[in-house]
Amino acid sequence: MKKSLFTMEHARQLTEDTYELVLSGDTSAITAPGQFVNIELPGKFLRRPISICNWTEDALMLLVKVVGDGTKELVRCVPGTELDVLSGLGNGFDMSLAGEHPVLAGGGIGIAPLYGLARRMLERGQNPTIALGFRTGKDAFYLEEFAALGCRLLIATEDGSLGVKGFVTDCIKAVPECGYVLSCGPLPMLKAVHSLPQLKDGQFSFEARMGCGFGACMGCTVPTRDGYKRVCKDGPILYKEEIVW
Amino acid sequence: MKKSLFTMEHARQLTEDTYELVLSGDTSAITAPGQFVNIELPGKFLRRPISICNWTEDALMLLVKVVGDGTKELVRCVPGTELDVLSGLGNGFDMSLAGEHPVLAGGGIGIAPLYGLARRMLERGQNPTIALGFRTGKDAFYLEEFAALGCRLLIATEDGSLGVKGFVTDCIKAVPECGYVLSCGPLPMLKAVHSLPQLKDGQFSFEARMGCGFGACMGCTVPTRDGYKRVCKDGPILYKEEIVW
Amino acid sequence: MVNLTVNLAGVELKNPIIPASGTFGYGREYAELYDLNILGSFSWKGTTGEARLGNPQPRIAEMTGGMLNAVGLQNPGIDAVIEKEVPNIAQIFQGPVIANVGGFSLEEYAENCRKLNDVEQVNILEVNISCPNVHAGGKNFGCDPKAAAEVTRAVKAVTDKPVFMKLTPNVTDIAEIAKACEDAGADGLCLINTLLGMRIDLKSRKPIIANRTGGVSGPAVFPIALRMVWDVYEAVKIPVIGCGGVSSAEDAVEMMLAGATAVEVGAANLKDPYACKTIVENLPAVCERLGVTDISELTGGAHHG
Amino acid sequence: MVNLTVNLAGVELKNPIIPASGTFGYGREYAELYDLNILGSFSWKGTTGEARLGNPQPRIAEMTGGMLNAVGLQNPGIDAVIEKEVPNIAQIFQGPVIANVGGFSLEEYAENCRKLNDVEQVNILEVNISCPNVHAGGKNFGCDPKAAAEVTRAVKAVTDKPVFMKLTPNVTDIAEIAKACEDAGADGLCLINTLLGMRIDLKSRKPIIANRTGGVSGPAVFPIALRMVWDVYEAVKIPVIGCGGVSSAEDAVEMMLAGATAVEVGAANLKDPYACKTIVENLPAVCERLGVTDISELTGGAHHG
Repeated sequence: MKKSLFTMEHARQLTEDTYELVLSGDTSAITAPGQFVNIELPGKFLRRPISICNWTEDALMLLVKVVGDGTKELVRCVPGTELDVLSGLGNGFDMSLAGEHPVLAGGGIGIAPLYGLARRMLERGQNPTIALGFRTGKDAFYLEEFAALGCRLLIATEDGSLGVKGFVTDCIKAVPECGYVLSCGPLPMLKAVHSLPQLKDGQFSFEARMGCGFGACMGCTVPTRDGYKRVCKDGPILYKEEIVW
Repeated sequence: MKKSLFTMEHARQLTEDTYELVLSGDTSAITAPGQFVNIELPGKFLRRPISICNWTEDALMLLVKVVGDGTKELVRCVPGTELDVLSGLGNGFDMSLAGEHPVLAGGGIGIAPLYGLARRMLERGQNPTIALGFRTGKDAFYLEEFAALGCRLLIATEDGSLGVKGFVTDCIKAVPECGYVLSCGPLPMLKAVHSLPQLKDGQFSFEARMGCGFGACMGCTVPTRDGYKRVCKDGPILYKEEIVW
Repeated sequence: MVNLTVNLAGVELKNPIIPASGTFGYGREYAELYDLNILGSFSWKGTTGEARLGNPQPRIAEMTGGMLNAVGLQNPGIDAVIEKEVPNIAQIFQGPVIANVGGFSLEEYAENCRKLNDVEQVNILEVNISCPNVHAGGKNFGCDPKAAAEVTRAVKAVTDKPVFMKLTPNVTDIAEIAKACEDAGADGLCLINTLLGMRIDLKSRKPIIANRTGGVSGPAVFPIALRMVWDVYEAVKIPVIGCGGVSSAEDAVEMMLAGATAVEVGAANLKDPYACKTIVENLPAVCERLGVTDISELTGGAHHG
Repeated sequence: MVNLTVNLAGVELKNPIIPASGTFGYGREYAELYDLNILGSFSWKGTTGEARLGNPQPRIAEMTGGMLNAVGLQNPGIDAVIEKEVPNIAQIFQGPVIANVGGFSLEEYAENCRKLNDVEQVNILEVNISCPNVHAGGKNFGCDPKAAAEVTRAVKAVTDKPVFMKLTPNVTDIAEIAKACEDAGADGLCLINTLLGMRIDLKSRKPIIANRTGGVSGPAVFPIALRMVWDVYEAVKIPVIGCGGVSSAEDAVEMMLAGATAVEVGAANLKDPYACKTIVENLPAVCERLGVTDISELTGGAHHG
């Protein structure tokens, strides 16, 4: 973990409530896709934990959904604004366990970490299938970016206005040969993915209301088969076998 | 009074702790020099009352002394930052009572409103003498701007490193023919100016810890010979005869 | 179309938003800014028997998320208010008015309320029992169930108007005080008043506020007020006006879900003079988003879980 | 050169800055970030007789100027702490350690303190009497002077180590509780614990925190804590550890001027993991600016006005 100042470079609106942010700063503390940053905002006491979409040596890319005042302020920050950021938080995905043909399954804003994950898997010679779920076609974002990766890309929307009508689980069923999933999204989606019969193992990224984000306050601990774990420090990635719903 | 958004155009450092800010926005509520604005800052509950140095139809100029977190944040705002401002607060100076040759006496950051006041007096055909006091030469600022007005300019510093050695009152004594003063500065200075024998009448700008800044909370009321007055609404300008020290 | 009307002990308000006493004077300053008739009601500045000049300067200090004040009940006195302010209020606000009444003895509370009983302009009496009480050794009437009940009885005996007791949060068990007021005949309650706090100037090593302590208000106290409104709602049957840190329509809804029938907005008015107007204007949209057609159904909504 | 050492009931601290219980675990997470030996002391996580899993999720809610938490004393239990954490603490911190002790009965408090009496690593016992007390019908030991005194006596009877009672602010008169603890033999006091608060989710109409209520901490409570430290300093002669919303070296100095001998820093650690380190590093400069050469002279400095 590192505490340092990042500078807002640009914010690009993707959908009605979703934005792409690029911040410049020292990303050396980030060690794996699926980790998150915790951003201090003027006027807010608790930092805002945001999953890392992608990063380079000196730039951080985030996909942010506006859910309240804090995130609204964040996406409104004008270029040049300095933000106090705790970077490299959480365990992140372990790509070495995912095999050659895993499925990356994301829903809504939960697709963010899968982008950086997919890029790094490709660099490692893995060939993931990407399954993305949205409520409607209007809520979909980052499709070109994912498509440009050249992986197999499956999309589902609840109303069928884009891709398969249904849920991301329906996309995964379409690739029955895939037994390993790395997933991020709303709890019901994670639960549905977790219960797929074809699944041998997998990694699931969880959310929680966090106090500190670095394991000190016990604010976000959840029960697992291996005892209580802190979503912020022992997670946010939990493994199939240990998860208790 | 008007509540509206102003945009930070630039901040220029004048001394170690003093800055010139230019904000763009609707200044139509400002009716007289000596009025102030009350600025909302992210993360601060109370607004920051700042005396108006000068204004045009669509721009506001402020001189700000950094005294705490709030003012530090204010002068650090990057260009383009939007600020919520209550403008045109307080009674302001009444130039019509000042005669042809008044003295404008300011100390430290208190010189700010005298600049806009002097400009408007010149427009009205009045010919003020300007007396400015600072602790040392290093603390002096806005001298070129005042000099450019073409008025008689007298300067005093406590250590004599610039202008007369002493206080602004010593400058005023140098123009015994002047019996009317418009003054803004620290309380001891106002008191010293107020007690000058040559003074027939005058207007004095007061500071106070304010709650609202528009007369509602009674947070800043002070006793005067005409009963209690609200510095924010009945002031900040009080008249020689009514002041109780 | 959302029905915003609420009922406070028989007095109907067109909406639940009420500027809190001490942040709205007698309405004059705000009437210059907007038409007060958009408000459900307003609670005028705490008024005592005699005129009071209030505390020396400074009276205000800042804090993160709020402010401290020790104005000290500066007011022109009950007679001057009835003579000079009430007629003006009649001009600027046609809705129901809440008269906040201060006092330092049972007799003063009763006398002030007796005088207001004949003022038709006044619809509800809000009795502030958070002022220093000479009788009980510096403590407040509001800190002791017996004293709170005494004031309630003394006031109820001299007025036909609904009486709301305004409670202090600086107690171990506010529900106990609330119950005592209800049992003594109070028609409703208003909570919370400010929390006791102080700040010290590092250079002078003296309290920033001349009065030493001041009342803490603003968003910082919102969750504390919300918890107390919840506890009192569980303890009494009379209506509760929720007060403390409310700054948005969402806050107002949250306060109602905790048990408030109406909501007072205090410090927010000082930060944003249009706060109450904005909250009233935003309420319908917030209700619609939550599927609420009658705002009164929100009251205590979080208790039936 | 400023002398930062302070003395807590005979225990010397190299400086007055102490991470508050519940925000610093048993030091492990922070030891990864900086050398804890810069700290005056640290107060470990509230430890009970049995291991506790704590409350269900969510345990955290936000508010302006602070946060609410209802972790629920999650801890591995006193025996596991003595066996597994104390040896690790010996590795990461060589200064005096404050052991925060929780309990649900007089017996449990006494038993926990008895076990810690033999642990040389522990220098001060900080007894948290803000936990639910089965005996007194859901109220806290800390809400009743008699109960607070009972716990103090029970603990003092089984330990030679200095005992500091940690007081709750959710009372009418905290000075009365403080005096009761002093009379019962307490060597010092620590205040304040968190203020009781709650938040409600508008959509689900349910409390955000699963436990319904949570403890309010952060800068929002600073002026309230400061006021209580002032009142307690006036009432007792034993040293007071000031706690509540301290986020900067300036806040720490202000807390000492109100009467604190040392200062605990809580929620600030969660927002900025380096908060305590930064405060310690900034203290000398702040003292020099104020012309202070011996920081202990600040304690109660605002009372001698």
